Amino acid sequence: MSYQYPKAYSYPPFFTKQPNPQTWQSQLQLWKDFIIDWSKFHRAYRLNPTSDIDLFHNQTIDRRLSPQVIDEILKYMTDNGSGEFDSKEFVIYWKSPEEWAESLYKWIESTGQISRVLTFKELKNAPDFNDIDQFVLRKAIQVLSKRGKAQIMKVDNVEAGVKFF
Amino acid sequence: MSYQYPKAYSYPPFFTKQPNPQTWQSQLQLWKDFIIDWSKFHRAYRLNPTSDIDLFHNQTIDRRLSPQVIDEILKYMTDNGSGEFDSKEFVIYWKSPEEWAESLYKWIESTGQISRVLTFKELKNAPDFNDIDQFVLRKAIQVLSKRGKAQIMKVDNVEAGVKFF
Amino acid sequence: METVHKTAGGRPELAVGETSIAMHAGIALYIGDSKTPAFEDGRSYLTDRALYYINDRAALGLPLRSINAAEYSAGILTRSAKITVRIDASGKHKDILQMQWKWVCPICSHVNTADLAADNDNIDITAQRPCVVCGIRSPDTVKASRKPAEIGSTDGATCPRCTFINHPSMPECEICGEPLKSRNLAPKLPPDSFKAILNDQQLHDFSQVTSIRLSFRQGGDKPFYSKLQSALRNISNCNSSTNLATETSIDTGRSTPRLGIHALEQLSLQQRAQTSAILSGALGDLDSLMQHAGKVVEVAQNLAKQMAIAPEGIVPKETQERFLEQASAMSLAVPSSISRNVTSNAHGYYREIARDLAEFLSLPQNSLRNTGGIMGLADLYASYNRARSLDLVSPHDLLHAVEEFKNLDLPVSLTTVAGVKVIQSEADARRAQQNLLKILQECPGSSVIQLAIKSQYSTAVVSAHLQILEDAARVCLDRAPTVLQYYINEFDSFIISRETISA
Amino acid sequence: MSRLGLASFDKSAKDAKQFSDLSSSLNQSRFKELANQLEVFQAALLQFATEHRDEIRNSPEFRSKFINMCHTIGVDPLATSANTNQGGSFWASLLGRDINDYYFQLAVKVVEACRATKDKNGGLMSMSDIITYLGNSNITESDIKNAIDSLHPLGGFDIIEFGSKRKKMVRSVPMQLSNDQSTLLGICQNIGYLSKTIISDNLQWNNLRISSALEDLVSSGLVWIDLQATEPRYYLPMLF
Repeated sequence: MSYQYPKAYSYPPFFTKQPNPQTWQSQLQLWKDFIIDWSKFHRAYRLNPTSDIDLFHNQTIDRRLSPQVIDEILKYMTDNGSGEFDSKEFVIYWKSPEEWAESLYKWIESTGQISRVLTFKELKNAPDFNDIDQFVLRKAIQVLSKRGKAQIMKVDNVEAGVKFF
Repeated sequence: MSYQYPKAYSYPPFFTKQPNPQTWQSQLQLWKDFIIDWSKFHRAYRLNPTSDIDLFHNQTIDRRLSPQVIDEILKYMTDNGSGEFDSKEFVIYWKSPEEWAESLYKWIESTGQISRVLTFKELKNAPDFNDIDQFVLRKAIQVLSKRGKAQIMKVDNVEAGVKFF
Repeated sequence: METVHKTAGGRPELAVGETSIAMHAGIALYIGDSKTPAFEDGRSYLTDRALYYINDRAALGLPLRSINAAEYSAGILTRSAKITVRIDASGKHKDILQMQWKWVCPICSHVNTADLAADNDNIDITAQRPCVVCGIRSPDTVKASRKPAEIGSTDGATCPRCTFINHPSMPECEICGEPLKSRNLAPKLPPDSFKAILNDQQLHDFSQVTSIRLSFRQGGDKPFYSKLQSALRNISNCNSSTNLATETSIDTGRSTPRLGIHALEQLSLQQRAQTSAILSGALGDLDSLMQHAGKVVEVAQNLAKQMAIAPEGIVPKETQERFLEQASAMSLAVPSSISRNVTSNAHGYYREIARDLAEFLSLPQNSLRNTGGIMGLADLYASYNRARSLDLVSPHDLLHAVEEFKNLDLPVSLTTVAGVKVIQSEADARRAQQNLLKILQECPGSSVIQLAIKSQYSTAVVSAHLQILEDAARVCLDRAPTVLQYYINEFDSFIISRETISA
Repeated sequence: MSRLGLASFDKSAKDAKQFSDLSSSLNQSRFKELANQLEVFQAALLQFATEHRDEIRNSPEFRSKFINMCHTIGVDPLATSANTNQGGSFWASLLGRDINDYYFQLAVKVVEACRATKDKNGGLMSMSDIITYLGNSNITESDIKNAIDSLHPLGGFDIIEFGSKRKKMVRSVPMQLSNDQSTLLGICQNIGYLSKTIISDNLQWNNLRISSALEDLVSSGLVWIDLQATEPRYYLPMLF
């Protein structure tokens, strides 16, 4: 079943930064929702703003977003908590670290693995975690550790696994 | 020692005529003080409102006063006695004609030149009078003559000098 | 021929499932062959079950079953057309003649209907029930007036508890409700018109009447007669068939019990035919109904217009009040100058909504604080009705309710901002302005949209507050090349600092 | 729904004459007769509505015709809420509470639809977009019109038409559309977008007039701009 592009995607002005500040605000929001929707469908965790830009280029109507506008959109998404840069690449939180953390902890509880140490690889057995991006997984664990529900175990200063409480 | 611009000069709204009448009044006053302060520092007696407008243009914050607002400020200064138009140019009274008249008369008295006729050129020997603007000097003399302390002497209808009493 | 109850609207009260077929006005009713003054001018209604004759004095009904025949005689010169109806007076219908009486209470001008059971020999006027609205028993002779003081004080009934001098016929004290020792007022004879009938002994025991004649003074006799004939034919078919209780009303919820499968089929058949006829006819009916209505409403509005300029004296207060009440109940487009003195209970209702609104606004999630102390009436309407979800309030009523805020000294008032009607809470508005100043402190040179995003207020609310702050010289603006930006007003601080330097 | 021309009633010069006619004509009996007529009308309408209650409720076409009919004769069935403590307005009892609620509910939804899309369309939304946004098929344009008319006392919502197709747009933000702006929006509806050449070809306006009208449209958020065509193009907002 192929991805259903939103109507806005075939609306030429969608690819031009609108001068009217209010319109620009709603345009930013539309692009954020589109990017999240697209990456969720394709389970794409990362996006390189300079290379994979076919997302921002609609061949059929021959319109594309300029790099500066792409940056503004990604900055907006960062401020908005729907993604962040991991060095050159932009990680898209089509599912937020908090949500990942919650479903991870639920799985740990349900499988009675509290107070056991699990390697990062083993964590990928949690439902829907199989292709999880390392960066996102780490973010989820940070959320849990902040809540005192998890702790990264180090063996002679190398991360070995995670212990859950 | 370069001129110290007032804080207002780097305050963007300083360059926009404020709709609120009360704010506009204080804005006018600030511009008047600034112009006087600036010309006093540079001993600039004249200002051409159309050409030398870098005074009204702050490059660093890219703001400038519009010509109409400059006119309103100069009109305010005229009403306020801090300057007046001498045909196209605006003469700035960073020292008022009365002040000039007083220091001139004091010098005449101290140098015992009462009841002697002095040429305009000789008057420039008075302290601080060396670069005095002709228009301003004349205004000072008018002040004294009104007080009956000076009189312009004419020889076959050409102004020759000034006699002090 | 029996008398029937009239609805408030002056129409015969129909039995369940009875549908009206025809109605015509300007008809005189002859009892037997003789004219009666009481029935000089009235309206005749024909339904699938009975023939009615109604005017403002009486309401008579004749079941179609008891009609043997109906003859038509055309009008000649001055004599108007007539329909003579032969009645089977075999006594199958032993009725008690019940005359129904309508009287207008002179105190509160409420229209009351009183039943006067008058069986054959004596006329016993059961004690007239007091006026439904104001509780005054109203013998016609007493010229009542609101201010009891006017009538002789000895005459007034002083209340034992609060010594207030009540109107003599008041059952309990108007002020404190203490029951007054009600001097049993002898039941007075009903209004004079009724007496007229008694005098000229015209009053028959209707059950003996064998024929009546309807004289059509304003035409419409032929269609009425043909409908009467077809209605009589239906009744005779029904009599001959299995005496089926056909259920003709659409609202099946109230249908009478049906008899067997055969009945069911015929019923649904008839109903489908009925609904389709009605649906197509409905709009036709609607048009004709509305034409008639249009005229009436027009008259009402012309009168309302004249009343708008009538000096106080011309139209008595009560009648104006009653008219207003009727007009506003029908939400006639009464000129605003009149509807300003909306009747008191309307105010009560609006104050009810106003209190409910105030409660709604006091909830944290609805508080005006979230929207910067200002909310457009349309937005209030949407969110308030969203919360009510049932029994929604009309925009018109919401507006009146909001206008009541000032009477309930609620800290919310109705104002207009930038041409839009809004409600504003002074406290929240000031808080919002402080909030905006704080944001401008942190990021001077913000535009309206930036302020709107940071404060979560709408751009309209932000610009409204900026306008107020600007008028108060708290904020000043910078016309940057592309957009208008705002700053905390620091001019005065510049001036002060300048003086310190030059002093 | 404008009042029946009563607002234009002019109280000024002719009052004197009016008073003399009035006193003679306006007496107690005439008024009483009118009250009777009003009652007959109410009763007839009530009778009619009870007979056609289901049509009024179920068929949108009948419902809006009934309400428009009332408007033409200056009666506003939606003016009062159902449960006024005068025992419910005459109309509520006539039409049944769910009719009132239907229109008031619709008015609520229209307000919400316009608010939700305001940032994208500048507060001007076509009737058809509203119907799509509400996603309920049997809402007709005249239903929306009745709902908006009922919002009249609150101000802020009205219906404007432009373009050769007289497309109805709902305006939910106080804005003054200049003639130039409406003409351009009209053309935009027909052709799909605007550009300087299209305008000058069709309207022969000078450049200054064209650019200032276009700038106004952009600054009030009524059009979106596309800079990647041969020349800048201006599009009507879409229902995203």
